[in-house]
Amino acid sequence: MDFELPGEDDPRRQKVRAWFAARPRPTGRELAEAGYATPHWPKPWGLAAGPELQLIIDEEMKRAGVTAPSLVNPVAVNNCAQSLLTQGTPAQRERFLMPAIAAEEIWCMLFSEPSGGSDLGSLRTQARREGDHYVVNGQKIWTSLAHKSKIGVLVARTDPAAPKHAGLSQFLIDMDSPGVTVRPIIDLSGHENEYNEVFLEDVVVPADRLLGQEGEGWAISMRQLQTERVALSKPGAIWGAGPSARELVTGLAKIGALDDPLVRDEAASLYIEGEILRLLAYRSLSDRMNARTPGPEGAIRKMMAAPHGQKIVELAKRVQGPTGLIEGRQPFPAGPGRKALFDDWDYAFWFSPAVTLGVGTQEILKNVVGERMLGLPREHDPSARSPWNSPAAPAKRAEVAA
Amino acid sequence: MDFELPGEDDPRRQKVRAWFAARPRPTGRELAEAGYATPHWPKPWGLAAGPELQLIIDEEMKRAGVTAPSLVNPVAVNNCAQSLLTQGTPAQRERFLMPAIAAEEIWCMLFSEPSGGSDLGSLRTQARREGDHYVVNGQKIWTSLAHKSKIGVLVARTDPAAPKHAGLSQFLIDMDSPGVTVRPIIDLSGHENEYNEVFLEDVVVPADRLLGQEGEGWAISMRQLQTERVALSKPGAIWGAGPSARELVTGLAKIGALDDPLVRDEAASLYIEGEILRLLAYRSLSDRMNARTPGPEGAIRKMMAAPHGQKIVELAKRVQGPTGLIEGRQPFPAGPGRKALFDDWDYAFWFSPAVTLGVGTQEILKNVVGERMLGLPREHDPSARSPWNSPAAPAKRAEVAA
Amino acid sequence: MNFSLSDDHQTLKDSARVFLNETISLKPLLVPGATVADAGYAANWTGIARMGWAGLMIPEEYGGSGLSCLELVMIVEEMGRTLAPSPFLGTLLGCLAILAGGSEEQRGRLLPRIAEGELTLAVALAEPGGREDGPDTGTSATRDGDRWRLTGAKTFVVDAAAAGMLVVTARVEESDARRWFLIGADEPGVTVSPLAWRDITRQVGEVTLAGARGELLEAAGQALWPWLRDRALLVLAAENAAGHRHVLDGAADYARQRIAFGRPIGAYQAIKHALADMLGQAESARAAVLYAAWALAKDDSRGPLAAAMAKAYSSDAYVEAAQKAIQIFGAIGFTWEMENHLYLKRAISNAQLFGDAAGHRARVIDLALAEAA
Amino acid sequence: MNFSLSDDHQTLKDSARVFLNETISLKPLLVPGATVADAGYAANWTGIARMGWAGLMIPEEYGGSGLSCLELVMIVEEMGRTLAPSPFLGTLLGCLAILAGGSEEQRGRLLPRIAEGELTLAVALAEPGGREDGPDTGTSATRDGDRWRLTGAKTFVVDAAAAGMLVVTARVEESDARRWFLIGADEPGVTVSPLAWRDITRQVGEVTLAGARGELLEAAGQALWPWLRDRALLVLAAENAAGHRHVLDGAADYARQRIAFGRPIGAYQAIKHALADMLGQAESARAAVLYAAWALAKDDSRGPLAAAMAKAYSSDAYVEAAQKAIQIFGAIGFTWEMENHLYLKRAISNAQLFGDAAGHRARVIDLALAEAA
Repeated sequence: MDFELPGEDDPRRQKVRAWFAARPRPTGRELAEAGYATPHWPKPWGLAAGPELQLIIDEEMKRAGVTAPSLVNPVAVNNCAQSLLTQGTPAQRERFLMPAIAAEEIWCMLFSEPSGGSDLGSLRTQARREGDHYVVNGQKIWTSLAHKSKIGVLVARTDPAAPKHAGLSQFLIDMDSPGVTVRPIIDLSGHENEYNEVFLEDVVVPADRLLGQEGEGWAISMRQLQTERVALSKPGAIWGAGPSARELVTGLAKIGALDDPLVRDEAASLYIEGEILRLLAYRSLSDRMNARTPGPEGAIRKMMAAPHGQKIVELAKRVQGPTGLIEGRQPFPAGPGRKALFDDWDYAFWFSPAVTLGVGTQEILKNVVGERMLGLPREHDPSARSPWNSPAAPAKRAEVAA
Repeated sequence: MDFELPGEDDPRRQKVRAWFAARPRPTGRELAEAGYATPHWPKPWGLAAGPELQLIIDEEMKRAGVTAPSLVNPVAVNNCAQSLLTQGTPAQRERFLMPAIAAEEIWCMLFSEPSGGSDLGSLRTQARREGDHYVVNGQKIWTSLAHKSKIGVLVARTDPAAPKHAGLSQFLIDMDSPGVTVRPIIDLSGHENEYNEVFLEDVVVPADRLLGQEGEGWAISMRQLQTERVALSKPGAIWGAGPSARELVTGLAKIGALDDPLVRDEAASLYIEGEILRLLAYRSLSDRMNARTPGPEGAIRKMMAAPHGQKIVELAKRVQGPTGLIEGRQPFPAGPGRKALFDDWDYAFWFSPAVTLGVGTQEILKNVVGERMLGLPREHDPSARSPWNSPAAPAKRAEVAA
Repeated sequence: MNFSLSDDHQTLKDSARVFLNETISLKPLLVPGATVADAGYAANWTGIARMGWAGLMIPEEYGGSGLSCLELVMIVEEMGRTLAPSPFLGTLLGCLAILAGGSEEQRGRLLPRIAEGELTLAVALAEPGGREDGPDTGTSATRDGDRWRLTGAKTFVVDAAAAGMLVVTARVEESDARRWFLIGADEPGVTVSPLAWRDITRQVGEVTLAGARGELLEAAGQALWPWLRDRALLVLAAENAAGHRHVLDGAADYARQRIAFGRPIGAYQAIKHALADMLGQAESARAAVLYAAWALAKDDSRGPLAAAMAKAYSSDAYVEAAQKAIQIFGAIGFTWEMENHLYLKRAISNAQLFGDAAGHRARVIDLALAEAA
Repeated sequence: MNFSLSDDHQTLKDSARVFLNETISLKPLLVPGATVADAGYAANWTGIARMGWAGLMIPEEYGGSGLSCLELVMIVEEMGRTLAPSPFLGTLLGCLAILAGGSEEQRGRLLPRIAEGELTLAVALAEPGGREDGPDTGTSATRDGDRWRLTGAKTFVVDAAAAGMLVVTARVEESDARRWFLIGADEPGVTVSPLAWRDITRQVGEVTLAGARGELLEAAGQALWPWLRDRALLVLAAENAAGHRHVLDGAADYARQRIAFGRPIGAYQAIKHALADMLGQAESARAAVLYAAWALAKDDSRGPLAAAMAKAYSSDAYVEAAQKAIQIFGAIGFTWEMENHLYLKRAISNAQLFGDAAGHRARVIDLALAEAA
């Protein structure tokens, strides 16, 4: 057991650092071709890198001030494109992978629907096969990046007569196809374009855009949602993209707020939680390095990280007093060189309710932890087995116990 | 709206006070015959008193240092004996009521069973009719006062072929009958006799001890459990019998613990909660006085009062530091004249887990509040409808969703 | 002894409910870039004044209704439920300051105009980075004949930009005490600018005074601040409790209808128990508010404790409830086009105005010990 | 870089698990009036010493195994899981004090006897009403030839009544500093009496010294207390995390089997989510413990921070988990005859020994800011 990260003198690190020194402003294509966009993938896209090398590349990219393709095109790089390695045809890999990991074509996930919420399997968007293409009709919501995307990863119902999870298929659609309309959603902070609604009206999708087989859509989608990048991302607000507890404590110290014993105690609790979340991330990483079955840390970490981040920004905002109600006012003097959207404490606070509202809401995550990790009986879904389109399918009406 | 309680000069109060002045040590029988044991009952047992008079009698009895029959014989006076007013035969009323409210015959409730927990309706104790009597076999648990009781209020299954709630009946049994064995349960504080197990082996119960009709046992029992006395009992630990938040704050002040801002803040939260619980009790009382349908305060108060009391004793114990681990050490210097069992902070602390374990556990209470007050869909009980003794009855096996 | 609302109170509350249901619409705020002005801030005030609520607490001799804190709460609850944008709060607090701190002449001159709805007010207490309780070190008043000249900056001033007259606290050179002044909003040297306040159902601004001419509130002593504070706490607490109940009702309604995994989400214990807890806290907050209203109405010695308890409890509970409601609605509750965020922002704003919960809890202990002694 | 346990560590842990599963039975404690002596407190120690755990941290030159805090934690976790009554903790802390604070002669004289399991120890630090961190104002040491005479009272002394030798802190008249002394338990003037400690899996007592003869721990400077404290915190935290996991496993097992309203209670979200939270906290506590063990094992500067975090977090979490487990078991979990209460009492006892969570959190901030600087 050893908690030291790969050192400055690690030869792998020195090699990566030299590459970035030689190319101070690499294009996405250059990064992808060097294998730095998806280092854990096999060649030619990656380097078949283990977790340590991934970590080194991550750190060196940050050090060089280069924005990782995983940040520019997260849906492709972190979640969906890898499905082509296993499920895709050679032609699909050829057409989509390099532009995706080079972040030349941005991807978005057309998963959630207004009626579904966390019950993704009950989705209503349909893809009807007509000869050599499918015709898609439906509505998606909560689609990040839809307004910037060239490719949409669509889950749609191809067999309405099958039970809800069995009738789904996945497609890679062109977001500039006729019939695709993207409308920004304005969130409660007043920001737009973080999320979008996407309307799909008679959208024609060539049959060769089907990923895997018809009916595999649910399984493919679940794997994509559960994929986790190996990264020692700081455990902070907004899925790790926002302020961390370390930054909270430093900030509170700067403004003298830690003299208040109540604030000090809360800040200490959050600091400890933050450090523990970091340790849990380390352990997931190690398990992978040691080729062990990953322990429960991953699901548990997600379950704990979201409320942790919410509490960080909540304390910062509360300490600010009434001044915190004024739009854009930061609780702490800004540190040097921090400019990303979620480095803004004020915005992070108002955005923070969203982090427990994602595809896996907090309740679903706790079900998963309880059921998979502790073997507790599963929640009964009365709508899981009957044909999706059966008139009696309880997916469409309330089942209220007598 | 007026939050003042009936004053010192209220003529009703003066009358009651005079009675106690004339009888400094009244017997239970004297109290009962004066109507002071159950003032809200009709004559000859009570005074048909409204809430204000009940309150006055309550206060004056305390003031006179007289232990109320409701404290000596709570099961009879607070919960069960009133059922005889509506469901009992004249002979039953004649035989049982006066000795009960005079606290000459102590009663206990033979309701809970080891296998049932909060699912009281699934109970297994059976009463088989044989000519002019029933023969009872089974086991009860968590029976307060069983070791002191003359009368046991028994819920038993008379019709095993009926659905679980429909096959139950209620009896008044003699606790000194052959076949009744009482065994004390020692709780985690090391105390015994707070609760007992009661074993019932071929206990013969005369048929005239049946209360109401066969099959009415569930309805009668539920009414008994839901009955609430009109009382402005202090909102404290252990169902109001233990220390209150006011006493906590006074105690903490005495030992200087409020100088710690963390303790001060927690104590203030508890103080506020305690005052609010008192106000909610006032409101229930008023609703009754105004003959309005009682609002949701009753169920809500129960849901909030138990954790409130646990937090009171927990803070007191925590502030004590390691000294609090020594049996019998009190966190605060004792006030004058406090001697009841639950006035002992140390004991109240170790007893406190029990207050969320009663017949209505916290989870059940929250279901009740959510379903009855907010109209949320009821929890589905797959065992509620099939005959209790059907081999497929899910009461007997786990229903695990696939 | 009677802890229930009287029929008169219930009637008053019902009439407020009917009026506000007809008058208030939050829809115009649910489009991007909306401000408080879009929600009928000015027009609502006209209606409110017509209802007589501008003069609610003003004695009849000055043209008001002479009602007490209990009646006030009946109306404020309905405003808290509907978020009713209008200069009601600023005007009420200013009116109370004049009522309790004005000379006979000042009361006679100003109160009838307030009761008419003709004069709106705002109370300017906090200085930048500070709180409403002072110490006013950044605002000075110097004598200038029979008037005063005030210089300084005030912020978090509710309804500042709509006010015809400002009630301002300042330090007078020769004394350490807080003194109270009236300043016409159109006096030279007065600058009022709105703040980009997150709670867009409220108008909040800052005030700069550069030698602005004011008059002393003649009868305002050291008792005015705690007296006014307790009433401000009551009003905010009443808004909190009612807003809390409203978000609870909305969330419960949604939970009864929204289906997930074949069942209404309200059937799941995680949601059901959360709603049960919200209901417990809503009833608790309201009980605390009614008690405080009663105690302040009869100037009972328990009033300050009751007001502090009501504000501290109701603020924490409302913020939590508004957040939880968004979680129950799910992602849709996070959008600008749903009203959920307006309630969350009101809850957070109310939690910070006139002192936060932790500060009031610290006071509760002192007041409780004094009460017990 | 490798954040997983090595095979060696896992093997050590497995052997401890097997041994303790065979050796420890809590059954004798589940009858009324039982005390720690009934659970094989003395006999368990014989077995433990035979396993070589008495000399675990003692260098090989003194007859020990010379292992580090990491290996220690492997064993302590298993003791925490089984509650293993024995004088292990007192002896370990005393041994560490001698190891770090003894002269070469003292180490050579005492450590081999400790490693053999022949000499048991207890560390007497806190005074009545006080805490382990001092200030020892009630215990004085005065020179008497080449020895010292100690007078005073100590309490919360773990394993005091079983100890052959006491390690005692005291004030020396000419100095303000904490000094450390060794006193034979059978010296005249030493009185050890057991306390009626709620955690009956642990023996805790008080010690009175009336001019008792002692020897100075020669090399014990001001660094000894924080060094020893951090290791005590680690041991308690490791017990906490493992005990937490044990009560979780027991509660989850019960929740899978116990039927209410036609379903296993673990199917209800209220229970399921509570167990999920308990698991999250158990994994968190363990992660904090392993990190602290690693940092202390290599004398890393982050050790004190890591130890404080581990103790603060694991204590709060363990108490909460033990309480929740009782709630999940329902009324049966509240009886003396179930083991639940033993874990609750251990959790509360561990939370209070060597400083409570709030105290350590206050230190965490200072240590974290120092780390960041």
